[in-house]
Amino acid sequence: MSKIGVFICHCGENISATVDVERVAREIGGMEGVAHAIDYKYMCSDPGQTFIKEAVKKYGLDGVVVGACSPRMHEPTFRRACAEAGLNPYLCEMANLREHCSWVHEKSEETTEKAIDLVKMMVEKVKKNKPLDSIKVPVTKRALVIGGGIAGIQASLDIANTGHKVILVERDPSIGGHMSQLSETFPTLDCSQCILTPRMVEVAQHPNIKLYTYAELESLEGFIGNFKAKIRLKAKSVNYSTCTGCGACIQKCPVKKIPSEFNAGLGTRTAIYVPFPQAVPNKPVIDRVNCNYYKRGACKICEKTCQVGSIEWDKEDEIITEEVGAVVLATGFDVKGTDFFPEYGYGQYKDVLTGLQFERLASASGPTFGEIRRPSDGAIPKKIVFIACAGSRDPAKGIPYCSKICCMYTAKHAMLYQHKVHDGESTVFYMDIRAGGKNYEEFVRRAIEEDTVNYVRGRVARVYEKNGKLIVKGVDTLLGGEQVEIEADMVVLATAGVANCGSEQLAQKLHVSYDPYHFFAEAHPKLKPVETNTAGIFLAGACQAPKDIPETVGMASGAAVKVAALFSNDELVREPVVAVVNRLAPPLYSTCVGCFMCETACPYNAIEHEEIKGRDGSLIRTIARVNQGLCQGCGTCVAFCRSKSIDIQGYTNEQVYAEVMSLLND
Amino acid sequence: MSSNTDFEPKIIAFVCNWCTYAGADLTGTSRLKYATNVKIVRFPCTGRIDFLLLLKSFAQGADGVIVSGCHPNDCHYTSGNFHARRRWIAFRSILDLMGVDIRRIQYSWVSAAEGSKWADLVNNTVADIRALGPYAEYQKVADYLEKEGYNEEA
Amino acid sequence: METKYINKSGIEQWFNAIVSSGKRVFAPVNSRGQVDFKPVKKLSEVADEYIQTTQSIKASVYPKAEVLFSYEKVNGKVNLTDFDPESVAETVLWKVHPCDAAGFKPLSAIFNWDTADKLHNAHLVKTSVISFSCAAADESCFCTSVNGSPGNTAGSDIQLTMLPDGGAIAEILTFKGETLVALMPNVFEADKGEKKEKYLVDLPTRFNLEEVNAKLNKAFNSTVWKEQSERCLGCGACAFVCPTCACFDIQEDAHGSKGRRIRCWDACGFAMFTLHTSGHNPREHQSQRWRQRILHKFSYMPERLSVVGCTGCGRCSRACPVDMNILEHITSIAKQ
Amino acid sequence: MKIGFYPGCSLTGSSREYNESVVALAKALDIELVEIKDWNCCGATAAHVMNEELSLSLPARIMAMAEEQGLTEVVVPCAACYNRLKVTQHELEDENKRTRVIEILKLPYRGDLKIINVLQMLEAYGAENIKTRVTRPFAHKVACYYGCLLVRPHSILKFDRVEDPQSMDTLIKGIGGTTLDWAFKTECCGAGFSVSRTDLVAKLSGNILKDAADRSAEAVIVACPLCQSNLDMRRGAINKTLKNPIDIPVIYITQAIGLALGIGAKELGLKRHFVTVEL
Amino acid sequence: MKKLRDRAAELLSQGVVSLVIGYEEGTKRPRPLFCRNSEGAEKLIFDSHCFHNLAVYITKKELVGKERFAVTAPISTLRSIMQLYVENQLSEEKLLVITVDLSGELREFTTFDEIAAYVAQFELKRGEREQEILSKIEGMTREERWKFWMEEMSHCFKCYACRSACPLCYCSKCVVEVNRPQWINPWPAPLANMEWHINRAMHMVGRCTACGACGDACPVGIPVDLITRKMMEDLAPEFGYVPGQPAKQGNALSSWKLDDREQFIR
Repeated sequence: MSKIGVFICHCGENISATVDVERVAREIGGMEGVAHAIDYKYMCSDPGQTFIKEAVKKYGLDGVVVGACSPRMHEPTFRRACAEAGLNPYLCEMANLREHCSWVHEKSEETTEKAIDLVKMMVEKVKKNKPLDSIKVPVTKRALVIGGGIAGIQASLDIANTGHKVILVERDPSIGGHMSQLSETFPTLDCSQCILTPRMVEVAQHPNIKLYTYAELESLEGFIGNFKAKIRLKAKSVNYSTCTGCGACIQKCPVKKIPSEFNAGLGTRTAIYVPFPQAVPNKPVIDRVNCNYYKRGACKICEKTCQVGSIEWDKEDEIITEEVGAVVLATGFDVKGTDFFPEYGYGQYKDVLTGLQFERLASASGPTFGEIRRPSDGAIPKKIVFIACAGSRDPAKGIPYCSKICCMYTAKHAMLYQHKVHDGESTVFYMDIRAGGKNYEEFVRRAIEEDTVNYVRGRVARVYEKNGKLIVKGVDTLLGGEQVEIEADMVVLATAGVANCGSEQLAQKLHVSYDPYHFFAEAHPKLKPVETNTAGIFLAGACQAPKDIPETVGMASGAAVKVAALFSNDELVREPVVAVVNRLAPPLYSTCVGCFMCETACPYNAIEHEEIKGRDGSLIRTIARVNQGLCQGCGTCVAFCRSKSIDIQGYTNEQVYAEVMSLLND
Repeated sequence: MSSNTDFEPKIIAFVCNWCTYAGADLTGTSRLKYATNVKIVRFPCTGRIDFLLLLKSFAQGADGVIVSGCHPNDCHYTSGNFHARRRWIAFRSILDLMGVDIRRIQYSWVSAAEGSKWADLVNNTVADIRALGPYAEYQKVADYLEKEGYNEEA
Repeated sequence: METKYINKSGIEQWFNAIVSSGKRVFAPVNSRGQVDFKPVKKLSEVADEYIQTTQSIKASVYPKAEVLFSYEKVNGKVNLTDFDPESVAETVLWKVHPCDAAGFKPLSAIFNWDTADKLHNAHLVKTSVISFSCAAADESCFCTSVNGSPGNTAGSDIQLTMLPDGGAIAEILTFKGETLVALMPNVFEADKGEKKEKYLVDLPTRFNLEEVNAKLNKAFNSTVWKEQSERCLGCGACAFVCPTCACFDIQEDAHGSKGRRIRCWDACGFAMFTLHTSGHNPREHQSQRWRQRILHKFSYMPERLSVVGCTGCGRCSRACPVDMNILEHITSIAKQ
Repeated sequence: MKIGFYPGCSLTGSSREYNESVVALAKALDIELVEIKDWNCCGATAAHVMNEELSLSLPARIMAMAEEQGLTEVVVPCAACYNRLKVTQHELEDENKRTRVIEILKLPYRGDLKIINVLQMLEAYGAENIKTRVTRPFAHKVACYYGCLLVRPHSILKFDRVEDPQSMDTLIKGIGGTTLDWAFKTECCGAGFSVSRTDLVAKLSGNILKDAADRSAEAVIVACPLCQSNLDMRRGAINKTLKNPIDIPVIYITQAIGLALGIGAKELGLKRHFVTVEL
Repeated sequence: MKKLRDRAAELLSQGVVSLVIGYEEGTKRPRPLFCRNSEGAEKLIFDSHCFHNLAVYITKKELVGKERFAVTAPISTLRSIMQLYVENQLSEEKLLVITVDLSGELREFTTFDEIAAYVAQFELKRGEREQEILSKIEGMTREERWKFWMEEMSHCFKCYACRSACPLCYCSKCVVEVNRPQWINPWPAPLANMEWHINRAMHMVGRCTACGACGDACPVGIPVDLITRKMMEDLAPEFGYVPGQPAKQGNALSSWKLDDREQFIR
């Protein structure tokens, strides 16, 4: 006979106002197997918990039911209290009398009766509960950082500096990300590369960081503390161990007209290339799509040029496996191209640029060496129009959110333009100016007041080309909705920041959730901004939502601390809510017949094959076994198993069956 | 069928912990009201919900059943709800073939943010089942042993 | 024991009188492509032209699941409700084959071998059997080999032997039989002296029971069991259609604080039948379970209960999905 | 090739030349136009701002008639009519609205009629024939003007690129013409304000014509009677708003192609224009 | 027939296999035969009346032993063999599958891929009986279906011949024998019988090959095979599976598509 203790909480008046808590305690007290039932004002308070602890000892309880708020709220509290009293914490369950009863029903007989039913249900469940032990899993103290932009660089350095190993994977041939493309940064106007490149070099030289550039994550298996990452090292076609990075091959490469990704399409590069002069590693890769040899089977000029024979034509993609304990996602963002905007010419006007392209024009390392010149004819634009919110905050375009950084960089662009073209005239069309941040508002004011940038509050309806000019037709909503038409030489669109291409697929590989715009979803918008719903995977930077550099760096350091905290333990303690395949005495061994359909249903690859062998070592049967480390406790296999050979601890067949029956048996 | 106005249907809800249970918590926190007829049984995931439990519920006197979990793509375990959805498609098809009244099983997706959807779901399901009346056809045979033999005349 | 004659219309009038007496009447009915005992109200419902019903009268007399007692716990006190023999309805079985009626003896022997089985006996007491002697048989029938015959009256209260004129020779065998006759005594005329044997099917003996018995006494470790049972699927079809199989299981049907204990049919051919909690199964293989079935019927029962556990009805052979023909198997043992 | 034909009011009134050229061109291209019997006004630009039920019932009746007459595809040359029919079809996907309209019409309405404009008809059934039958290549530099109703709302019409449509340009290139990349392809001409606010129309249409003229177009090509009449009939008022008067003609795409196929100017209704056509 | 007997005798005498599971003449129709020597092989037959699904025996370890064995298999048996294979119940090394093709030639399969390719030529069609009963059921209202099946279920005495005859019911402990909790009442009663058959159909989703063995085995004539058959017909196209051509990765219930039907989900 069970000895269950039942504790009904008034929750101040939150429960007792609509539920007759005393009656609940009284009726439950008369139930089979209930040894003790009381009600109290605040069960979660210290005295409340003391009641439970004392009752456990006094009555020798073998199960506890607390009828109070949602278990999602206080289950850990009461389980801890039970554990302190020497009762296995998993013999404690909660009946949700507040969120699921008192708060959603009026005071009535039915409400009290429902409360009784809910408690009864948990009493019947607890009767079937078994003591469980937490699962301890070892932690691999090595982190995987995906993405080598400023977020990934910062996270890698911070983790590496705590003494843990980091594997940094970057898709492009060099780390640096978008920050390396920027000219100067707001609100200080210091040179982006000047502050970034030392960090890049530090990454390359850090003894704790293993850098894989031109590499992508192929798959991630496992669970917090014990991930197995398969990484595809794309064939660089250049042997980095012998290449000196002299650059001779690049100069000789005959394919020179490939639009440069680094210059956002404004400049060109060769087929064997280093994306930019300060690249880390500063060694070239061959772009096989554009290379003459790979396209047509002949050329090999680079090979002839190379003094050290580093060109590897037959090199294939290589897949390596790294074991890691935590993952930081820092894959950044992308910006919409001008072709996304039919009203601004579907990208057909060469002098309509994105903000990122303007960054390259303004950058000393850019295609015009920092001079603002029109891509169409190289002329210096005398009239320039900046259009903020190009795509952002526009539900019709499917991007209802604010891209956050555009107000600031548009002000910076206008400022840089005014600094470089003294007789130039710049106009910014904007919806609102969002300049929240240290020294941000002051920066915008400076652009308006000191650099005489003309800010027009209104949207631009059309941009079209006429007589070599770009006619910008907009409206000034501050001056009574008057139409404004500007004959500009250049138009810069602050296009929306969007999720990086492939982020959805990456999220699926990692089992992390993502929002409707394919940005990775944080576990909690306020309290867990750097965690994902998948334990052990953290977020840094703009892959979660568009954000500026200081915010990105802050988030990256945050993620790094989370990783470091995880790595401060040798073992992780996990809830024992995992599936188990039954084991019986010979000759049955288990009721599992080894059809392994559970294996195909398991989202975590947690089902393993276990060979049952006789004393002579001969194979008797192969049956399923659940890897408790990998199992996340969803129970899909349980519902799937035809012979009911798998069960899930904490939600066993017996437990849920007892719950359902208790609700229906009069 | 007896007058349905005083008929209080017994309804069991099988919900997942991460979305619908949390959504029902939100209904509570938002103080939205709904009928007392529905009682929630918590599961880790809709993928865990055994079809036999639905059958047993009817056999034990439930007039209706709600099964609810995370919206597609929202599953805490990434695909439990997709497995569940398939299972429900198959289960409905078989029940319908056997002549079981599938209108009495209401499937739904209720996310952790849809507190009001949960209240609506409960109220609508209670109204629907009330309109259908008690599931006497099923409950009648639930108690039968061979003695009351179905093949014998009443 | 009295022999009478009853003519065609007399049979119908008597039948109607039995029905209107309020007793439940079960008779073979042809439905769903099968002939089986069912409650009937009219003679026209009764099937003609068949050799054997799928199930034996066991299915009509003894429930497949029956409540031994039920209980309810109220305020810490348990209220028990025992089986009530009076709850069993008076039943008349019409057109029972002699091989079916003969099954009552072995069944009673099993159920009453140490203590009297209240439930079994209650059903038996409330049941009256009107058997019809057999004018036809098929290749599965072998009653004559197991101490029976197409005109065997064992277990019957009345036996009718149908005559070409549509009337019948009526042998009134027991007091219960007389009670039935008394429902409409005037249709029973004096015996016309017709010899019943003339109208019985001629069914030669297929094996010698003594011989089989002697062989079986030494056959426990024979390889024959394995050879014969290889194709056996281990289902319970043979046991459930058999008029003498008596295996049962006790089950608890508990719901919260109330419940009932139920006795339900089981079959020794099931793998789980003898499975111990420990995992050990004394009859682990199908061959052992097959051996048990044969030895129980043809060796253990004659030895311990002095009755053969088989009436030769041949139902198991007909019901078996894989043609486990009992006659064939017994004959082959006899020939060994 | 047989196809249903809904001319609408404009084509029988102010834009008879459009009707004439459509009919002449269809004949030349072996397309048989089957006019919907007993058709009615589509409600044009006025009805839908006044009365929703009326604005849906009028086009629905036209389509119901066509369905009844066994037509599966109907060409609607007037851009306003085309727009109204397509929008109605879309609106009536709503069960309640459909039930209500059927109740009003007392006619069955399925809603599966395929509604196409002239450009779509020429693309689908004329493109090959045009290519082989050009006798007088249309060697002119022209501005293709689509206006609003032909391409908007894109979500319903799903016709061409919304801000930079191309279908008319392709057709013109097919008969040897050169088309301008210009800015006013889909700007509003002022539409129905032609009567009530001629000043507004003059300004809006003036902007359009000016850009075409500035880019030295020899003609403006249209596929909408409303656009045509505003740009052509209101030329006087337009020219008053401009420094330099513009005299480039405004012709229908059907007329342009007709010319290229060697159909006579009279047959194409080219004599009916206010601005003389000399192409 | 002669070829089959000779080949079986050859396989047995040469020790290629230790057992040939086939058919012999039975009381009224052919029945399963287990030949362990060349004399036994003389009894082998193989024709269109051989309908038992012998795949049911090949998962019984006590029967087939540890040596290699052969089984003669009509199409329905071949389909079951394929399903058993993806459920990890068979190994290619142990099993030799023999069939007689349409031209009367003997065919032997040593790999499952060969079987799949062979089976692919045959379409699964409703027979006359199936068509008759199913079209009757398809024409019923929901209430009528319930009544129809309840009547049928009232005849079921839970002999589990359906389970025993099914090659895919190879669990060592069936769910009906699980008693913690007792999911399905073990006694035969209309609802407990109904629960068993619904459960059986659910367990067959994505697996049933519509061989009809269960229905054929039922001693009381319940068309239990039509429950699983109709289930299979309704769901196979939707879930994209073909009986006898099982997917190697997961069956219909252990896999899913993003756009699976969900109109019924509120």
